[in-house]
Amino acid sequence: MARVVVDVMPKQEILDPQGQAVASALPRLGFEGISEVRQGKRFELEVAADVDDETLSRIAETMLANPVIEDWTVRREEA
Amino acid sequence: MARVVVDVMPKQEILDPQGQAVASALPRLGFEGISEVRQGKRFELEVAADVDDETLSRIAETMLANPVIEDWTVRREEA
Amino acid sequence: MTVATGARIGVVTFPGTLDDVDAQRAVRRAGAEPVALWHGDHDLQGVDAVVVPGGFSYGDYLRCGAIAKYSPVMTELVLATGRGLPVLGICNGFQVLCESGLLPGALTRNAGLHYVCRDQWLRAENTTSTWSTRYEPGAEVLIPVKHGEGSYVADEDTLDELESSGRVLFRYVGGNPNGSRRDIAGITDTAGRVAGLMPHPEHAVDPLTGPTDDGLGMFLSALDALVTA
Amino acid sequence: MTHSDLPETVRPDSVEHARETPELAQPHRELGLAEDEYQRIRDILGRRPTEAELAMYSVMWSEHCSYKSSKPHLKYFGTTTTPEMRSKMLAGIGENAGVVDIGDGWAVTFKLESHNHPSYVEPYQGAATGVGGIVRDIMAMGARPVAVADPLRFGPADAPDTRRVLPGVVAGVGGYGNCLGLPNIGGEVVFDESYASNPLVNAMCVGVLPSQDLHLAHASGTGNKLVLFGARTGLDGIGGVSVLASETFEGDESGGGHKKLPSVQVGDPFTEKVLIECCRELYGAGLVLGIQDLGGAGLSCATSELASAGDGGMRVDLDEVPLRASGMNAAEILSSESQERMCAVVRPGDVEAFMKVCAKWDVPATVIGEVTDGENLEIYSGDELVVDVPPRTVAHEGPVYDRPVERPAEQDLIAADNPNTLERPETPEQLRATLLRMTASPNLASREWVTSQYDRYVRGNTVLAQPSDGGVLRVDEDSGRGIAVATDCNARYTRLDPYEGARLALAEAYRNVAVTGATPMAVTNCLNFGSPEDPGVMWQFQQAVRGLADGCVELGIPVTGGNVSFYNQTGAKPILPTPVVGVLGTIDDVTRRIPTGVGEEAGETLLLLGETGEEFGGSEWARAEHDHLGGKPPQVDLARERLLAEVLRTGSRDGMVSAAHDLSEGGLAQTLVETTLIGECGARVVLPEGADPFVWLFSESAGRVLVAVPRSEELRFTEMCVARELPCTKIGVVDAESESLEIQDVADIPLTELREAWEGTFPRLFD
Ligand SMILES: Nc1ncnc2c1ncn2[C@@H]1O[C@H](COP(=O)(O)OP(=O)(O)O)[C@@H](O)[C@H]1O
Ligand SMILES: [Mg+2]
Repeated sequence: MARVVVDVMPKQEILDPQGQAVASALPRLGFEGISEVRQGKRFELEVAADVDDETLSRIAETMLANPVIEDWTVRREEA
Repeated sequence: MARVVVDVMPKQEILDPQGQAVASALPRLGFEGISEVRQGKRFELEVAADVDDETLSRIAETMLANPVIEDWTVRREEA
Repeated sequence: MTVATGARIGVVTFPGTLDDVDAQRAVRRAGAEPVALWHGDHDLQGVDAVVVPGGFSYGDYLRCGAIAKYSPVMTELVLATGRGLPVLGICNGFQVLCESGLLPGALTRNAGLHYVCRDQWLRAENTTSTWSTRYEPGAEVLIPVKHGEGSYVADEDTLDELESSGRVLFRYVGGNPNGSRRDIAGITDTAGRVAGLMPHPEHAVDPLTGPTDDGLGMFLSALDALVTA
Repeated sequence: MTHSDLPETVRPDSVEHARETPELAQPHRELGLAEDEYQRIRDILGRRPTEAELAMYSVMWSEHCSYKSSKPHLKYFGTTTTPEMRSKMLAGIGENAGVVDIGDGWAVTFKLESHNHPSYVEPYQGAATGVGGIVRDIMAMGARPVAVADPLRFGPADAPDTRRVLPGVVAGVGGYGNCLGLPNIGGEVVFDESYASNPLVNAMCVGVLPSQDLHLAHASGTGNKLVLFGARTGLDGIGGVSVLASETFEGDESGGGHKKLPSVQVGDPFTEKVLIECCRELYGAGLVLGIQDLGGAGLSCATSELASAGDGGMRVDLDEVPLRASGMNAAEILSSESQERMCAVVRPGDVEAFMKVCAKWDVPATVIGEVTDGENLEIYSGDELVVDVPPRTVAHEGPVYDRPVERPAEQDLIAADNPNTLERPETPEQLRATLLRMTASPNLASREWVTSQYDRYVRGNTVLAQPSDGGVLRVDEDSGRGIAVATDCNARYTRLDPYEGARLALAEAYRNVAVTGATPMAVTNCLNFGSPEDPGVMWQFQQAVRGLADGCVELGIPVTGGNVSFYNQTGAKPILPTPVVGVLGTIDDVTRRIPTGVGEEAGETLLLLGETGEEFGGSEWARAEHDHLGGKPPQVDLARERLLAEVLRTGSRDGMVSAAHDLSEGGLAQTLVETTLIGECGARVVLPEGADPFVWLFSESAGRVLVAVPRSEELRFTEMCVARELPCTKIGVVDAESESLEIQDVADIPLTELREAWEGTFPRLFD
């Protein structure tokens, strides 16, 4: 068993209204110094030992992320 | 300037319908060996050098996560 | 009121599909026979055209339409579009068609971050596609929108290409409800047979239950195409 | 201590073990059971309860599940319902939801429920699971849910916490209801200081079924199987039961009366949507003998209620329950409030077919027990018998309290604080400014910001929804038969006089159904009050129940069900007494429904039906302009409301009325603003000779409706009113050419200015 983390973030050129909403709310709440916020998704998968990296990246690419609008990274975490 | 990442995940005992939906779709697509999926959020913040850890953790707790149902972690990334 | 034309139009149901009953009603009202298509079947039952209706397929928890694209019925649908089958994706159906690669681009969270249900003015931009011949060029129609993730995005080249080849089907007028690029409400594929749009023409087929009957034209257009084909 | 710290091999506290250790100390107080209640359980069982039994009794005997403080009062609904009122009722108080026969073989079921406290703790999930819960109640009647409505109440609109709670609640109601494919066809949004830490999130669901398909929750027939289906059971919402394992104490909405830590549940609307379709198919195939939803108190409630309402015993095997978390103990499994689950009683020969339907919809389903010829509910965990109880003692024979009732002395002071001494606007300029300020005040401003987050179109049968007084749905596409619903309550009136206030709430909901052209026929309610341990609150409750019940007798329509939510208070300060009333009506032909906005027909006359008096007690004017609450609420004449409904019905049937909108908070001024803005059409109003414009524009006298009548029908309509002795005053004309609301000698306000005032408020506050 391994823990795999897939991070999916909106591409830089894609508008991210959720991140923007957070960024513009921060100063109102008295938090200064945050110039940009982007919001994406984090997936944590419990994966059998025999699942290889290639399979994981196919899962990320075809299912967890939409390559038209999102970038992703896959990494195995230490147990 | 520093890049700060805040990961927000549903608490273990809380139902995670999103992760569940992914987990049950994977075998249908022919991906075997994934026993659990949890879906959370990932925030990337651009932060001025003088923003301290305590402030960041207050931001995470009050704005980015809902402590009633979510856990979170804050970490600074290397530039 | 309904004129039987003999045409059969399939309406797909995924788990979580909501507007399938409405799409079936619209098909019937336009004079065709609605045929229910189940997501789990590798079978289009020989229909002449297909509507992929709105809703929240599989809860839309991952990304709208992301899981539905893998259904057996979608495999068949993708193959059939290659043979020229007309397909209309409405709302969640539009999202499914984009996720499946039948239409370019993607639909993202509304700019206002809220789900929006309202009666929306649209301008008919393309009136030659299978689904839009009944509209006058530039005609303005009133049709409901109801979605949380309807902001159409694509890269600039794709947007330019859509514009220059006349593949923008409808555009929002009198206010853009979701921040969609270039006010795009719906598009078609290059052949004009596969169309997707966020507004709900099936909820504008009878002024009793919708704001107008302006949406009926889409179904009638397809019938015209089928009957003359 | 978290759950995972529990050793997995702990031997469950069995019945046998309980017999062997009669004096073992048990945390009954922490679970909210009083000393005498605990003793009563020991007497019933002839021994100490097991952990699992204690968990069951404590949740089922909580105020929320047992109605122990309200029961003696709620009986009044039953004793006042006449056989004639009952004649259309297929199921009433005591079932999951009331059911009425609307004709042509159709029955309609509807119910209101509260999810107040959870929505304060976690607005989105609290509201979402509130919708989920009421929808399952309706499914448990064998019906297809067809619509929801959401009466909501919050603290002051500009309070920071309201900015947290309201957007979350609205998103939660929408997030869940939209995903289920249920049109939202009504509700309320009300602001008042008293709801500041006690928002009220009430939700209504309406369902439709062929009358012969009615399913009541009972388990009978020895050998029949008990099937649990839907989501798996997890540790969410375990309420007070965690006290059994640790000192950590988490509570539910109204447990023992003291505020406890939250136990938040997350809703999965997709699973519920699939469950709806799955149930429809199961009912259609005749595979269900009895059914119960799992709501508050989870399996404890479902198994004991099913068994209690049946004629035998029941045996349940907890090892069969599909779990989401490992190592849950018996008490936790029994008390889990995991959402999106149902429990059905199925003939053994039908189990296979039942499972097949569930598989088609990907709904997990498991046989967890069966009906026995014994008398007790027996629950096993492994080989150990952990529950062995007479089910009625859990579900239906809980404690009942006759709480002290006392009219607070301050009621007289409030009544004496007459609003007629407040300073009034006099000049036309003052009247104009008052009208615009009131239009923009949070309690009167447009709710579009809220309602646009709700799908009102899905399923294609919505004939009227926001911003109409009542929602109207088509039930039968061939005949055009339909229903109308509305929910209402002005809690300021109820504060001034709970008896009259409840009748006013009933009158308003009744009138809001009637203005659509429908015939009101049945009532549900959600009674939101402070602590029942406060004699003054109990007095409010008793008076409100009596007012509502007596009012129903006068109107000739029955109360078919409802819900009580107590302990809505902060410290010693209760919320305004808030008995929300829902009324259901029928309409033979939905194409005859009366819209709200004027201007449908060219040249309409505006007629005001009813009488206007000088009534400002509890009015919106007194609040918005003077922050005043005192005096008497408006008088209510229910015979007049009946007459009004008859006139409207005739007007709709004979095509004499082209628009109608009732008068409520804000009075005639507000009704004129709304009807012109909704119709996008101006009007010219001339108040009767000698009328005091302030009183005519802002008084809140009950029993009034503004109708627009095509000029060609004016004579016929007014003659009908005269013949029936319904006061009818011509107050103006609709003017398609005009783009303003002109009130002669008072003000001429462009619609654009009115619209800015009316529509600007919510976006300004909540975006
Ligand atoms: N929370 C809500 N959900 C859905 N509809 C709502 C809600 N609040 C208000 N509405 C709708 O907005 C309209 C105006 O509400 P309101 O002024 O309270 O009506 P009324 O005074 O006739 O009861 C009505 O159609 C009502 O059903
Ligand atoms: Mg009203």
